[in-house]
Amino acid sequence: MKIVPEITRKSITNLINQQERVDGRAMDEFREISLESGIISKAEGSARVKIGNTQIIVGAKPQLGEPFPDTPNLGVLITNSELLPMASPTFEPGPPDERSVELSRVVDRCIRESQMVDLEELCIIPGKKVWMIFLDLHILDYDGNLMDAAALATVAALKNTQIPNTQVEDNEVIMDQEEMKPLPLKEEALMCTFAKIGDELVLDPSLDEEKILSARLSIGITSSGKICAMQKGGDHPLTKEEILKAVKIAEVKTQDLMKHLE
Amino acid sequence: MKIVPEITRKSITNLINQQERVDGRAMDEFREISLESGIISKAEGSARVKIGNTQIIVGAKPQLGEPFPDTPNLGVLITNSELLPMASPTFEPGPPDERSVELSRVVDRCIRESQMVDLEELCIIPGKKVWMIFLDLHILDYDGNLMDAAALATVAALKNTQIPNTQVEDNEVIMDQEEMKPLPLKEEALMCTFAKIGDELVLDPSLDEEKILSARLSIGITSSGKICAMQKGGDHPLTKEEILKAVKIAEVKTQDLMKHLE
Amino acid sequence: MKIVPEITRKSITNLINQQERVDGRAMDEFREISLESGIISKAEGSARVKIGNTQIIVGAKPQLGEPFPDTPNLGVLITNSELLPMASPTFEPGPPDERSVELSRVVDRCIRESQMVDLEELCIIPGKKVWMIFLDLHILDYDGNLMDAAALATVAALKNTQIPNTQVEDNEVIMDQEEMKPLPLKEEALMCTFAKIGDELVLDPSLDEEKILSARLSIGITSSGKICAMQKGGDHPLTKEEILKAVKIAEVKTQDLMKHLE
Amino acid sequence: MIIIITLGTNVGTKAREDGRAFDELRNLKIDAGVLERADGSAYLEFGGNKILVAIYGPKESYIRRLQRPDRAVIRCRYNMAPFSVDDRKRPGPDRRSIEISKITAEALHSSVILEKYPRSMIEVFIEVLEAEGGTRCAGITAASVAMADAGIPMRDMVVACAAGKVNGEIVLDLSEVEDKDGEADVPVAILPRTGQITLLQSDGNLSADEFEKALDLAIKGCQQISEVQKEALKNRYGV
Amino acid sequence: MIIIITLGTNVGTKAREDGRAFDELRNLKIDAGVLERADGSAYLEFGGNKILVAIYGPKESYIRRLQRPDRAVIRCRYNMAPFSVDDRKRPGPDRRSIEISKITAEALHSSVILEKYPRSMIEVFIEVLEAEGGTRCAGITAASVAMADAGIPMRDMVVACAAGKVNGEIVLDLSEVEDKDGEADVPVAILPRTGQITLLQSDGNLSADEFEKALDLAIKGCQQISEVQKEALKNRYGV
Amino acid sequence: MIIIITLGTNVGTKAREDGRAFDELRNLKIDAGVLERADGSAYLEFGGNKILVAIYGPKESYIRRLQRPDRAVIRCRYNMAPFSVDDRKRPGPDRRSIEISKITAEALHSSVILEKYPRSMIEVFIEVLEAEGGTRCAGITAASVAMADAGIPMRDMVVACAAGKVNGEIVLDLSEVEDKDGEADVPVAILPRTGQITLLQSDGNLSADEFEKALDLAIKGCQQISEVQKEALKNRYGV
Repeated sequence: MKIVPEITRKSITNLINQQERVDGRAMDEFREISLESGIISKAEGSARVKIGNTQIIVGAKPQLGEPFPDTPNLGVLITNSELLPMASPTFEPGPPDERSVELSRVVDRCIRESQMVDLEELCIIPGKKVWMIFLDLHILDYDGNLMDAAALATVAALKNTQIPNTQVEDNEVIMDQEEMKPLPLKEEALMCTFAKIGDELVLDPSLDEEKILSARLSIGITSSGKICAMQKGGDHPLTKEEILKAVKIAEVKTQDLMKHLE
Repeated sequence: MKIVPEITRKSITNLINQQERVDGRAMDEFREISLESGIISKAEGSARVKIGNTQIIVGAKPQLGEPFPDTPNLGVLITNSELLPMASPTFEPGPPDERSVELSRVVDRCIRESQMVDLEELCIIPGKKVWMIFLDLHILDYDGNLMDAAALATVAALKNTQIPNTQVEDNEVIMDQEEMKPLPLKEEALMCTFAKIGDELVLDPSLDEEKILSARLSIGITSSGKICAMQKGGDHPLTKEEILKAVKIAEVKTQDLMKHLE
Repeated sequence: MKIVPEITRKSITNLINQQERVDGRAMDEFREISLESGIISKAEGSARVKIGNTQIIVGAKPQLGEPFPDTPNLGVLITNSELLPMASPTFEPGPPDERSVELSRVVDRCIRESQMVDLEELCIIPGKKVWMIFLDLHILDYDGNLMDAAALATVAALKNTQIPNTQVEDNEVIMDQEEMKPLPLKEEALMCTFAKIGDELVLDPSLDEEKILSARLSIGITSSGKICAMQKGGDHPLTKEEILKAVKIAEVKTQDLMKHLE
Repeated sequence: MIIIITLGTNVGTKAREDGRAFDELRNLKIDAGVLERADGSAYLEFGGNKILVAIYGPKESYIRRLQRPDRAVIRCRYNMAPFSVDDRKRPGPDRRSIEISKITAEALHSSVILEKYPRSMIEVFIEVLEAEGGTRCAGITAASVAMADAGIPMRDMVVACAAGKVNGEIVLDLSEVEDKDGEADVPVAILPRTGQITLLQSDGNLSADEFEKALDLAIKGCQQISEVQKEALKNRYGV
Repeated sequence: MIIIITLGTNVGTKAREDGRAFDELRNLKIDAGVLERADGSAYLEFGGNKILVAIYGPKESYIRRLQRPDRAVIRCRYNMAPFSVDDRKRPGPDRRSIEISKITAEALHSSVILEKYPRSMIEVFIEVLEAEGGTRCAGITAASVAMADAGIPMRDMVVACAAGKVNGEIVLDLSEVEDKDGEADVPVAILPRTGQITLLQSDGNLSADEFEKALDLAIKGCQQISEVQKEALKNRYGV
Repeated sequence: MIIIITLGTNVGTKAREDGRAFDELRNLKIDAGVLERADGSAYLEFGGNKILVAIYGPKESYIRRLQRPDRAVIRCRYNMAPFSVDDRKRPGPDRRSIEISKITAEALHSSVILEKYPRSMIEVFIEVLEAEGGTRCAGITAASVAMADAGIPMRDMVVACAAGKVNGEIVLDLSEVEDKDGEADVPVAILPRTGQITLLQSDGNLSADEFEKALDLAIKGCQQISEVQKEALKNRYGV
């Protein structure tokens, strides 16, 4: 468990209560962000995102499969994340722990609820064959705020994804690996995460800030400004006012973030 | 492991050697039994049984599936039990341990060998499609004698189970969820469990009695009086005479127990 | 972890540096080897091998299955080993550990690369139905050099394996359990394992020798003299000269070993 | 399926599938102290949901790396019975239950005076016996009652309820059908004394205004449910 | 399949598939001390069954929660080799082997003088190399011999044998075919000196009289097998 | 698929699929110190392979049974990203990665001055981000650079490279296609200062002469790669 020396906790908190951060950022400022798409040739879609020293690669791989029985006309998105032990001394090998599960489920909801991917277009034979898009979030270096980095990398990987053309003849799917087409996408959505420290909310918490936060709030917003996902974390409460304030900031900051996708 | 203070062990044992029990019951007397059927609307069959403070819910869910290769004309019963950590400080989350496995296997044998469920009637297309009945034994509160409570709750849930009508057209199964029919049942069978403590056998051991028993004997008997299952447990032996005596008592007590099913 | 008293280590090493071994063997001498084939009636192929006190049973079981997508015309070999806890106080129950995985994978490569089993002959309907041969290496007693014992037992079991005759009618496979035929085999291959102790290489290390070896080299050689598998183990290096010397000895010793298969 | 159109109290709202008003909760019943072995327990029925919660602890933490020198930790296991849903659920944790367990423990955290029990652990076992939409909120509500039943000192009793958007309307306490067919679901847990929020999720598409409306409605729902929690403890302990 | 009808010794009984009399055991062979590394071991062939047992211990218990302050505990692992049955068995424990491991440890318990080794553990590894009906009993019989071979002090040597009902007759020591097609199977283990019963199961339909008959027959079978156990130790140790 | 026949430098050899000479390595690039949290790290691109390695340690060994009283132990986890290969790989270890992890730890062992850190542990995490033949050798090569980047005292920097037989020729550094269609693959790791061999496998059919030729070629390849390793550290530390 994350134990932080009391003195560190106090000095970070005091600064923040004076509207200052250890690394000099404004309360609502992201660290430096870099994004590269198409970095893995064998993945039909991929992207690497760095926010500060946090580093994530997302790979997207389409695979033919069966639809879920209750949605026979929709393709399938499967989001999985690996908090690699290389990324942090606190990450351990093995099946995804609750942090990893929460990360991938929240990113999945953000993508899914924004209806970014046109799942109907991924249906090949209703009830029988659809495209399943596997999104693998590979966390390489953990220096705080995985959520926003993961959402950004996932959306970038989806925008970069090509799927083979398919034709159906006699109920058999013929897949043409030579003729690839982009994944059918509609809206975009990204996430902004806030940490409550002292009496303030700070955007894009660094690792040191995450260690001492009392509450966390991640907000997913679409390119058309809708709230498509939200997740509070942390052991302590937030007030309604704090939440509404965070939504306001996120509305602005998401549009900034989206520029990285262009 | 169950450690009981020596003084408790002695006082319970001494009482029993004088044909008395801590809670005032006779040697061959069950605690108070309650049974409610149909308590879970989403389960096609269900029942809750309390024997003393021991509490179990069994849910039955039919599902279409394939028969086993060596019994192509028979439906399938699958019995699973969960010793929920809520039921006792000694139960731990995770895959079923040996106690849980023994419980579900013995109850399964009792049901199966009594031929209570007409498995032939559960065959829809021989070798291809049969009904699989999943019996889930959910142990909620553990105060001794899970075996008899589990058998009673399982039989009650089976008696309460409805399965959809099916028709076969062109080798396709058409299932009519609106028209339900009761599970085809034949005999009934229940279990009586004895604990050897001191020199005596007591029926329906409470938790305190279970903790100090030297041997345990569970006997399954059908409505027509046949012995359909038996399982000795515990680290110490029984004599042949004790076993035959237990069978005699069980023959009578099972018929009493069956009244709860009416 | 294997901790050996320093005095044992020294005495074994000193002897070996004088070209002597504790049990009197020459540097390049196997312990006594015994081999029995067909010892398990229910297995379509089986063999028990003892090298010294090391004892292994291998069972071969054919099963109809699907080919791998990239080799639609080839049958499938699956090699699995169980370092049974009965065989050594250092073996634990549970999924195969790295020693077990290495053992089965190296033996598998030796068999596979020697092209001993004619996998094309195991194809029944290309892309749909092939024979899968399950090779289960059951380690019963571990007294050093599992690799060579496992390879010998596996090859003996394969030579002993019968598969049912199959016919294909209307795309259905008809299997005739009454008419069995031997597995189609081509070359044979066996393994010789060397341990580096002190400045020397010794063949067929005993358990005591294995515990103090600095490096291990296993070499698989076919009946026509080709090197078909090699695996270095151990924490310390070998020189090129040592490796080439081991190859030379293995070429001779493998031909000796093959006599046990006759 | 027949849609029952009830008029009655639905003044000023579109009809909901089960005839409730937009701000109406489903029937709710809570019993405290229903299990023998557990240190505390509660049983809750909420619409078609049936939920049982047991508390064990505070007790020595058997997982050393979870121990905290200055307080107790809360461990939660949310679990659905295989028979609790239409299609049998395979036993054991899945990704959904792992996430709900995590956020439930976080939602309860600030209500319990954990500092009283350094190095110890409080275990919360939530069993969904039957599920009909809103089980995570119902689990949290029941867990607080079970926690009180266990005699664990608390600052307040966390209570949870969802609001959401169905057929374009912001409504309280979504049923299973509404959750499935609706546009958004916003589960909320609060500390009723201060109104602070200890659990918040949002799933679906909402404008900022709609979100605020849903949040307000959920908080109102929480306050109503809070009364039923207190009633349950009164019934049990006559306090 | 051809049914072999042997007349010979089958006086007064219906013919059994393999020509045995109703009270006749299959061929039995036991060897003690067959493994190098184990502290004790035994190999048993019983009809078509081939079973190997190894004992490790008494040794320090590495599983602390299993330690008992006043005695040793017995841990048993019954395992079937993948090639021991007609259709390959997947490696690793299944529900059947978990149950058999439990009741085997219980069956052996009272024969061993466990009080001599507080806080320690005796491990029993039973490997079924080939199975042809009655492996759990055969495993217990072999385990006792292995336990003696390990030099562990014992009050008696547990011995096991099944009886059952086949074609309406109570018969001893069911073969695989008889177990499958028969009406009931009653595995029994006894302490031969006292006749006390340490393992008892019954699977199938029996009247109380039939059950008693089967129990008596199984006990007789056990006593015969007990002699072979002693012989095995005599062969090994010349006692 | 189009086979590109390049003539250029292929003097005296049959053409390889990618136009390389028989003794020619693929393009290689190594960067040291690429991760923030790890104690040491390296990123390597080798042909189409992309590999990231992180080192944690030396630190206290949390797995007691792996502790050695007189030295540190090396634990290695070789892992392929699900998206690193054509058909998505399921996350988690498989038999291949377990074997490679074992021999990688053994290959690195003798290069590190482990005696300096009794009872401690050095963890090596190798992530294959993209695989195109030869990942185990590339992983070892990168791991040595990461180990140096972590400041762990070393006797030498282990370096690895494969040779093999393709279309009847002994060639250096097989690509994915060559590995798949070729006759044999011989991965080798050496301590470049002494030429001693710390990893050796052979997979396929080779005569003794061919094997020796392949071994010599692989060692030459290792020596070339060793220079790139040193370069990477020089670029990072200016040494």
